[in-house]
Amino acid sequence: MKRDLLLSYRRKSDLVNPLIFFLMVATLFPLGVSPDPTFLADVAPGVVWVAALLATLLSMDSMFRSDFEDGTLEQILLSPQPLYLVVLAKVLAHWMLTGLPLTLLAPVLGVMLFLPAEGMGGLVLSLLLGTPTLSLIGAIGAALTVGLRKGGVLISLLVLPLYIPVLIFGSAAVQGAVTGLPLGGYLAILGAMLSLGLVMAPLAIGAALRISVSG
Amino acid sequence: MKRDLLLSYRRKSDLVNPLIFFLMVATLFPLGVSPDPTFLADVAPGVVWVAALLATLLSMDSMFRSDFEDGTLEQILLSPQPLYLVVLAKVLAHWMLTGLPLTLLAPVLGVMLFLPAEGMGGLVLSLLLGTPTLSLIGAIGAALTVGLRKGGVLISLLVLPLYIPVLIFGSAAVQGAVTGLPLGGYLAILGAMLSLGLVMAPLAIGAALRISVSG
Amino acid sequence: MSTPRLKIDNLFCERDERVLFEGLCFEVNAGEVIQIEGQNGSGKTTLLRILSGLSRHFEGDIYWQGEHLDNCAQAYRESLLYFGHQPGVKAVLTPRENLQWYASLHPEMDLTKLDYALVKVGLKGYEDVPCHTLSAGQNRRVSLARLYLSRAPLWILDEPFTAIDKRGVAEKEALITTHAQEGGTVILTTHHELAMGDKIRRLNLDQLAGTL
Amino acid sequence: MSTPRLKIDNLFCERDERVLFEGLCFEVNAGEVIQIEGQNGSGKTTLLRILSGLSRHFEGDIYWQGEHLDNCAQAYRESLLYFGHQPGVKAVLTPRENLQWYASLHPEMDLTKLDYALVKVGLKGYEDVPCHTLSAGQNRRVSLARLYLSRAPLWILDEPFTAIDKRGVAEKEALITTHAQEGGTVILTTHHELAMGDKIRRLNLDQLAGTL
Amino acid sequence: MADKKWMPRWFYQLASPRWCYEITGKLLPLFVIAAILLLVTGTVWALAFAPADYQQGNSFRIIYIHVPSSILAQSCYMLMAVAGAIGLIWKMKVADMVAKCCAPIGASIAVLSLATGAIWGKPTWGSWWVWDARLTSMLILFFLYLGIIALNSAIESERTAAQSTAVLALVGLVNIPIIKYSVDWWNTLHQPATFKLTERPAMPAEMWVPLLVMVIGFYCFFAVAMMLRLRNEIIQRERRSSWVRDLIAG
Amino acid sequence: MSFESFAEFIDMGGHGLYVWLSYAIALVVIVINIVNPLMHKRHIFTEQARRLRREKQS
Ligand code: HEM
Ligand SMILES: Nc1ncnc2c1ncn2[C@@H]1O[C@H](COP(=O)(O)OP(=O)(O)OP(=O)(O)O)[C@@H](O)[C@H]1O
Ligand SMILES: Nc1ncnc2c1ncn2[C@@H]1O[C@H](COP(=O)(O)OP(=O)(O)OP(=O)(O)O)[C@@H](O)[C@H]1O
Ligand SMILES: [Mg+2]
Ligand SMILES: [Mg+2]
Repeated sequence: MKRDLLLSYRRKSDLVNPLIFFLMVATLFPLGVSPDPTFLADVAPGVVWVAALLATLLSMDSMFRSDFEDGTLEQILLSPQPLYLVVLAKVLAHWMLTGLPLTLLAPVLGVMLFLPAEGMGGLVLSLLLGTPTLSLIGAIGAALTVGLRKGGVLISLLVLPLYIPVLIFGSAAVQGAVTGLPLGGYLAILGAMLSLGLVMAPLAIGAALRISVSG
Repeated sequence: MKRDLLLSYRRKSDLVNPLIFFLMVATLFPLGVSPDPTFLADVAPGVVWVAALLATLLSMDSMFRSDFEDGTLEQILLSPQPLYLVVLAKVLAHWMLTGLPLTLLAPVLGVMLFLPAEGMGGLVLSLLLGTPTLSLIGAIGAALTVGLRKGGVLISLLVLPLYIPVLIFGSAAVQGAVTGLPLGGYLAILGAMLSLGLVMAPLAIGAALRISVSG
Repeated sequence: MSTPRLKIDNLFCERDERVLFEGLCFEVNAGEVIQIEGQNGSGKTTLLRILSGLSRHFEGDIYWQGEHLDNCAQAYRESLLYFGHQPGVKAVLTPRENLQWYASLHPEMDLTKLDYALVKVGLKGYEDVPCHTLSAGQNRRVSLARLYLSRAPLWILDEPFTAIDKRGVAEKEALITTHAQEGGTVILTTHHELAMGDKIRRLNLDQLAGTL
Repeated sequence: MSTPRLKIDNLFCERDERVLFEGLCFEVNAGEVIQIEGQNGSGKTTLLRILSGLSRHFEGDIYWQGEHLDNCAQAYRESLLYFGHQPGVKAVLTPRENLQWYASLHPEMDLTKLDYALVKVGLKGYEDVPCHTLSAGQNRRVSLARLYLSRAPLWILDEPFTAIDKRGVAEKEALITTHAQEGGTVILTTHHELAMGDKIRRLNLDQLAGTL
Repeated sequence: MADKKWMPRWFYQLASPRWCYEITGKLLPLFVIAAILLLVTGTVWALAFAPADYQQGNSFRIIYIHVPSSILAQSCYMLMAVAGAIGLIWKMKVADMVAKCCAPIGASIAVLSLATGAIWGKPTWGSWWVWDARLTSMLILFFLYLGIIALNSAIESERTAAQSTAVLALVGLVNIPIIKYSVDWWNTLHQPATFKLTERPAMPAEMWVPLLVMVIGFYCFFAVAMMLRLRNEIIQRERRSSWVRDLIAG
Repeated sequence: MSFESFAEFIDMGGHGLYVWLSYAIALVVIVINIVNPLMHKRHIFTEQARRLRREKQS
């Protein structure tokens, strides 16, 4: 089941786009703010995390929209497969196409923004735990707005408040890693958010989808 | 003609969404990076400009997509009205719904990020000249990708490189205003980019739309 | 059988203060084909979406083989094939991939007949081109190929013949007749003149909604 | 007239290495109705999009009243009404607003008849609800209302009767006949059986493409 | 193709993929030889014989890669835009193909320019990367190449892809003068131009002559890479014409 | 000749790593740009030859 969804999604080859967006957002900062290396090293954890968050957010809107418009979403809701699993598979596929490559690319960004080498581990770990949570939360927003004719920006409105805790702990973890503090606590919180999300979010997404389609 | 388009677009009431996105990006920054006022005052010009840029970018994808999907784009291309004007009107409408309110809201953001009062004038002026250019450039990207089944993130890939100069001069203008340097030069460049965009971009948008629809 | 396949009891639906139907009661048995008739906007699609469980904007009760739909949602979905106004075809995937995807959602489906089904709907040679390069009718044919693969007894078809050419319509009509003869149930809407004549039961929504 | 309204000369079109038509030549005069026939995927939509100037995936020449289309694009667009697979109706706008929007693109249109047109297509009472709450057929009716408002001599209609109920089809057929009698030209495709009988000229793409 | 009789004959011929395939077949060996000769002499000269810079020492020798690649990356972009425009206006197939072939080559050359610049920056400025105007505009050029490649691969129909990328390339053309004049408009870390049409170079001849050799060598290399790709592209698109069939069969 | 010995040539006055790295990257870029189209050409020819054969059969 999961493999099917993944397979079908692979074809979209959207893979590389969020990545390049991620890279670009990160380059916007030194350009717009200040190119001074010590300054950049200071803000790097936050900037990378904000960029990751925005990249996820941007890719979120299209998650269910095309399914809604061409009627495949109806078919998903009418299938005898448990909706929980189908939704989870869809979110997982989304994460593998955005969050995961983003995490893998993050060290490159770190170098570009002069992030000290000690921070790299924390950066990758925190993103690894944080980005799936972002995908899960984002999918709730996407499911809620899919039936509306506007979407697009509305979704960020719904989702961003929920993203903020992830952002705070994620960037705190990286900053901790840079200054040599123990990361365990932050990562544990990120992990807890992820597991909570894994259990609850698919339920919310499923319910939201049913409501949106029934409207 | 223009009024008609504006009218029809007003109904979408998308008005408030890019605004709130704009606000949120700006609040993410102190959260993700550092809430220290002097630090924030330093980065404020850049952050506000990056936020404005991303808000525009986010709203760009939907500019022609729904028109393409429901067939109104075909009707526009088949209308005897000069395409140049129709496209210009559409971009103008887009700007009035995103760029303009964004510009008006920017001082609030400035205050939130402790931007010194001297910078406010420069901020508003630079956004006033810069955001229409962003809309014009973005519309080129939107027109090029409208026929594709992916869009979404591809558009940022195409458009961001062209946004970078606007960003650089825009935030430089604000920084100049903060430090009390004369703004004239920066604003002149922003104005020049805008007029170049006003003349050339509608041509490119029109050509891109014809190509996309014919594909 | 004494309990009907599908029993609709006292269905009421209004949209935007327009009553579409009220006190609608009917039963459908195995082997029956029911055509919902009515002019544009009379509520055919709304009714079919309610019956399929997609829409919940209604009052009244629906029973599937004697059980209330709320209590047997899972079993009902297993025995249902729904074909809506939007055909549910992904434009970036090929016809073959689209059907495989659908089959992964419906494990009881017979995938070995996939190629046969694609030939049957006239898409031979188009199995592996992305659907957005297909014509309007070909896209709907991709979705109709599901009819050849499905083992679900209940088919709910909303204007299945839209954009299909005459030969295609005749073939699909034959398929529907066969399905009914084998004990299946079909509820469909169409504005085409069906050649099945009297083998079909008609239900006119116009009279119910008083739009005529 | 000695010069035909529309002259198609040696048209060639291939998509994905499939030749759809080749050496296609025909002329259309004022007062004529031409129905393009062919099975699904035979190239009807492609041909109509080429004729309307939307698609440029072709080789060959098209002349409008004796002039090459490249040289009189503006005049051609003024005299053309195109109705495609997508009806060109904005879901967030109301039927009235949709038509007003269309009229703003076509300044020669007669807006005083707007209410009359909406009544004619059976949308009385729905003038001011957003189109996404309308049924499939009602949405297409909104777009068809343009036929009552337009003064363009050339109509290109791609399956105008999709999702329209029987009474609607009959009315639209009558409208098309009237338009032709008044000196207009209609090029259309449809899989419906038209009642106009012999007043219509048919052009079958299947034979051209060799798909039959 | 109805009323274009005013165009010179070679323009017509150039528009014929077959003629283009044959002529590049003849030109290719010439350019291969020229490229090898120039690049080898240039490299040996640059690495072993040119004098070291009195300020930068031997790291200066990077210039012999850096400057040719920087210049070439921009020229390649301009060629792409011009070819794209020709393809748009005159619907010339070969121009579309040239434009398409430019993008990957140009992107790789831009990478080379960026990489050598970054490597050079480490010993001279003390950091791999600074956000200066020329560096940034060069990075934008690279991003533009990436955007064009992405757009091209996202569109299935060859004609549509060619036209769309042509529009994008033309729009991106505004970046070229920015790269060129960024060093004059803003006072930056980066060196101003070495070669100007109006003046003699400020460097001693032993330094700039090998540079010139390398620049010309890079152009010849570009011609080779271009022709190789173009010939592939021609075969790919003309695969159903009889002459390509014969070519492949025989 | 601006170098006395081969070792000095390799060292490049302490900047050896940078200089040689640059030239190596240049070489890689050049080679890629030559090899890639050549391999692609082989691919196209075999592909098209197979297609021709298939067409002849049917
Ligand atoms: C990643 C960093 C760099 C980039 C992207 C870059 C880019 C460029 C570009 C675009 C040119 C213009 C060629 C032309 O159009 O004439 C150029 C030329 C040049 N660069 Fe760099 N450069 C970088 C770093 C450096 C460094 C570190 C140095 C030496 C300190 C340097 C020295 C030169 C010199 C001497 C020229 C020749 C000037 C001319 O002829 O115009 N560059 N570079
Ligand atoms: N964008 C495209 N790219 C490649 N092939 C296409 C494209 N659009 C259409 N085709 C092909 O052209 C053929 C004709 O399509 P067209 O839409 O004209 O058919 P049609 O006659 O209108 O069919 P229908 O009755 O189903 O509407 C189809 O076989 C289709 O595969
Ligand atoms: N989301 C909605 N909100 C409000 N009203 C709706 C909504 N969807 C449908 N309606 C109304 O319900 C009525 C019935 O619509 P429905 O789509 O069921 O018609 P239909 O019989 O299928 O027509 P058609 O033959 O055109 O497909 C219409 O008058 C429409 O205005
Ligand atoms: Mg309906
Ligand atoms: Mg069609």
